[in-house]
Amino acid sequence: MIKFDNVVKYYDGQPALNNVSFHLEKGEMAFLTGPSGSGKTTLLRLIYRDEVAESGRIIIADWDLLKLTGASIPYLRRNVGVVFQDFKLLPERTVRENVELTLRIQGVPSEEARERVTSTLKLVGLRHKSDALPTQLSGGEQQRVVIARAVIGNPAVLLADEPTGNLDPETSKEIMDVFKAVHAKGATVFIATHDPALFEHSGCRVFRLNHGGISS
Amino acid sequence: MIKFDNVVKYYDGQPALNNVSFHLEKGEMAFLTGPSGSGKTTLLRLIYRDEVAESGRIIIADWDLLKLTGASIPYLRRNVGVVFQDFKLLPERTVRENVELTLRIQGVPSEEARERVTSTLKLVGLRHKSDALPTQLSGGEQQRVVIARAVIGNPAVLLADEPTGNLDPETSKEIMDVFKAVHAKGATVFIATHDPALFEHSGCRVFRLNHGGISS
Amino acid sequence: MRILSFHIRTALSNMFRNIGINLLTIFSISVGLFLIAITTVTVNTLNSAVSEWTEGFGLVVYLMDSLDDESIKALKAEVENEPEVKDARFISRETAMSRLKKVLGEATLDGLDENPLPNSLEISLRQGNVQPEKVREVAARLKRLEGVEGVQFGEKWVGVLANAARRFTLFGSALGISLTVGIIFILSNTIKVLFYRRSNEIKILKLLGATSWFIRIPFLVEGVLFGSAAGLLASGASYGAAYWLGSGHALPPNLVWPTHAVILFGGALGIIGSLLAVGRIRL
Amino acid sequence: MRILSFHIRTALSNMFRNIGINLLTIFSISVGLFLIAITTVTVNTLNSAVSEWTEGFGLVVYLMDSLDDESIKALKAEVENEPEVKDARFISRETAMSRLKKVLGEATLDGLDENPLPNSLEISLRQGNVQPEKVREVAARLKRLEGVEGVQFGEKWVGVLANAARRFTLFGSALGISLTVGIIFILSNTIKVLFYRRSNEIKILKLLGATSWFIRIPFLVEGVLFGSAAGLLASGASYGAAYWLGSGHALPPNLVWPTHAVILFGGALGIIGSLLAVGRIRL
Ligand SMILES: Nc1ncnc2c1ncn2[C@@H]1O[C@H](COP(=O)(O)OP(=O)(O)OP(=O)(O)O)[C@@H](O)[C@H]1O
Ligand SMILES: Nc1ncnc2c1ncn2[C@@H]1O[C@H](COP(=O)(O)OP(=O)(O)OP(=O)(O)O)[C@@H](O)[C@H]1O
Ligand SMILES: [Mg+2]
Ligand SMILES: [Mg+2]
Repeated sequence: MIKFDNVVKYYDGQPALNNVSFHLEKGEMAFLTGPSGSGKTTLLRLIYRDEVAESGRIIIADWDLLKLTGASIPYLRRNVGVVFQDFKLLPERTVRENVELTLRIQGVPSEEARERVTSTLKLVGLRHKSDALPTQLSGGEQQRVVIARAVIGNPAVLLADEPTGNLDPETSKEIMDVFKAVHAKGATVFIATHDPALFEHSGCRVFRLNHGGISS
Repeated sequence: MIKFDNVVKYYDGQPALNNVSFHLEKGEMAFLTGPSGSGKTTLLRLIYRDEVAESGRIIIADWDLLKLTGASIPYLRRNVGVVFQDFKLLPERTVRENVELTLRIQGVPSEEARERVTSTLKLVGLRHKSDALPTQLSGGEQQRVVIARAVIGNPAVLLADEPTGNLDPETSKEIMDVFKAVHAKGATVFIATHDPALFEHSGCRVFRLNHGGISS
Repeated sequence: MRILSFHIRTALSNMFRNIGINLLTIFSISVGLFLIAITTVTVNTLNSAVSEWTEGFGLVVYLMDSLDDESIKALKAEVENEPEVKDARFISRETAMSRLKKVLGEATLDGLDENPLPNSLEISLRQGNVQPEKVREVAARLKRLEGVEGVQFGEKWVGVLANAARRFTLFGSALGISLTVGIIFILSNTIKVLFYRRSNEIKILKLLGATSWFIRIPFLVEGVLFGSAAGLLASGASYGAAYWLGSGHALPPNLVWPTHAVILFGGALGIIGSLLAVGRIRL
Repeated sequence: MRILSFHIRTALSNMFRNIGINLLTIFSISVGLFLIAITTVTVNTLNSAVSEWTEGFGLVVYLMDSLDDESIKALKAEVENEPEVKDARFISRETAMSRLKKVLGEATLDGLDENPLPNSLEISLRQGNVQPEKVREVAARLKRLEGVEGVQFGEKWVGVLANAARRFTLFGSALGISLTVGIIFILSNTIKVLFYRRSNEIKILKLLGATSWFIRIPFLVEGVLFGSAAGLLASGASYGAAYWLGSGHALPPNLVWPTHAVILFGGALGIIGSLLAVGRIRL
């Protein structure tokens, strides 16, 4: 489902990722860890084509990202749900509208969208904040809105970048349960995190990045 | 140094803080914890007068915040360094310029500012990123820029809101050492966090927020 | 259909989010459109006056006030006897005045309570006799006839007027073109500013899988709304101004159309402006 | 001093960050300032023409072309003998033409190769004799004198012209005021947009302890820069246009000053615009 072959990515002449190769099966759940600045976010951005690799091969589902035309990027991205490390919420839209956006872009009719938003917000424990603006939310609440927006489209691939950085241990556990449910429905789930508590005893594969290199 | 007396803060008719009272001594270091949405950020925002309490009394150093005129707010804020949970970096300015801003606002001459920025960036391990823009940094690197900007002005009070949410355990330890150094120089330090590892065995007081109420 | 209504709603909500600023922009644009409309009307007026005069005046023979109808008739016949003259048309002083009023506007001549214009004969020359020298020769001959107060080389005055009209038309066109370019700039800036204001939002929409046109359409809708709203304002203002300058007389249709066309013109500039704005921004 | 240079640098870097859009804004504003300048020049020209004519023409006696210098002298004496007449001034046909040229512009009359104007006497009446009925009475008497071709009630034509000039002045002032208001709007919008674009940054600066003026000063500097840059452009353009319309003749100084004053005017509008923009935004 996600296949990297000798992928190299440079920033300003410095390698952020150096000859990275790995393979996630369809329906697998795995973790990505490593110190600050080791390239976790960069690796995820390559998957949803927010960055382009200098060399190597990246295959996501049926897409060969190095041969992807600009016009098909939107369709790749509709299959990849992302929990961004820096949230990327629209500040002038309510929680409901933010989460609904994923569906609007995919052309889901408004009545159906409405219902799905309500149940997804319930899932992350934010139904009572539907009409709040992101600026009226606590850090952890914003993070949960991002999670809701990422999972609502039932993406084939779910990427999460430090999804519990602003959550207390208890809420973190609830969110991990959400991810497990998405995984149980057949999605490939890939989670970047600093928190060993998330992947210890999970039985999932853990990839470690260090100075641009990967090991598992 | 920081004194709350029966402080009440409402958002949209709901109490975010309910009768909160506590007292931090000058030069004390303490932690604030509690689940997501319990009011930690709100409490810190009251201290630097980004929000105003509905009732109660807040004293910061010599300032009685309920009697503070608009014109003296800037001078209060110059004495309170803040590590914001959502960073609040200027996206179009370099790392150096972002950190320097604190000093420019206080009217520090440019040569002196330049030197202090260099040494502070070294302290948080980001000297090699001086000329990068925030968008070119990893999440953890951005967080360290915010920390540098908060401590560079030698504030009498240092507030940190989830300062290690994007940092790996090792870098977290280094940052805690920076806070301890600031504390050793006489500053009052108050850190809001979800991570019990930060305050366990620290010997500092820990305040717990829950549903708007405080306990220690 | 549903998608389009989604875009229109987005466009409207963007416009209303900063209603104050946007109204001011619309107002600025409408000032420009208004100037274009009244310049067009003025140029039209002047040119139709010139073409009317150019037709009318071949050569004008002014008659002494003392002539009675009989003598006028005789004189007319005499004039028409000249070989170069095709025909002569009697223009009474009243007709001349009402013509002048039509050209200059009733109100301009309100100060006059006596008609200072003389009776005259308007003379058309036969083809091949309109060269300056020939005309001068004929004029000299006509001047010598009994009862003629003077002869005017109409085409000379027409030349002066036509010269002025040409200059004004040139100037008006230059003004119109600069204003049009300026308006397109303002519109495309306005849209670009809206675009930049939302650039953060747009980046996020792209990451969620939005296509370029999903993002662009609201801006095109906005451009058209801006342009035609300004056009509507300008139309009202220029109609009002024309009416006022015409001292309350309704304008003839050939002068009215610019005041209506300016609405469509505004809308068209809106499309051009927003296409320029969103086309040039790489998505 | 150091702080001010910091602000000016901030202002300049803000302007250059979007140099394209900002140049277009400056261009739009300069179009408005240009129109204000040429309207002022035109209104000035027209009004000085009217005031000159109003002085000159009390009552004009047109003389027959056949009169020789002797008879003209005699006629002048005779006219000055009338009790209501203060004095009579001889205006040769050449003087009359050169006056007309001065008022209408040399080029407008280029088409004429013969001077159609008659010799005349300009008559000033004694105070207390300028009421319409009195003037008519005097005119009737003068008309009966030998050698007089006609008498013109100068003030009637002056009235027509003055009427037109008054209308044009009114219209020009209305135009000038709308344009000024429009320019202030555009400037204050531009500054407001810069302000909104940076509103995120500004909120952060406030949290770091910046005072209101630390934040406002760069915007005031920008307003002045925008306004005077546009003024400079407009000044050049309007000087050029005036020169071109005057067919290459240098303009008299009383018509030139608006083309210079427009630079200061632009700067002043810039200050007003940015004060409006930053003053109204709550910090
Ligand atoms: N757009 C960019 N331009 C230049 N350098 C960049 C850019 N994005 C990231 N980098 C650099 O690449 C390196 C890897 O960044 P990345 O964001 O992938 O780290 P990360 O593993 O996600 O770290 P963190 O845990 O702190 O979020 C960092 O040193 C960062 O400064
Ligand atoms: N500006 C605001 N308007 C309305 N409600 C707000 C606003 N800011 C915060 N709240 C609400 O107040 C409550 C407390 O928020 P606060 O940000 O203080 O929580 P927190 O303890 O910092 O949580 P976290 O650990 O998730 O950051 C939350 O329910 C939040 O939704
Ligand atoms: Mg990262
Ligand atoms: Mg918080």
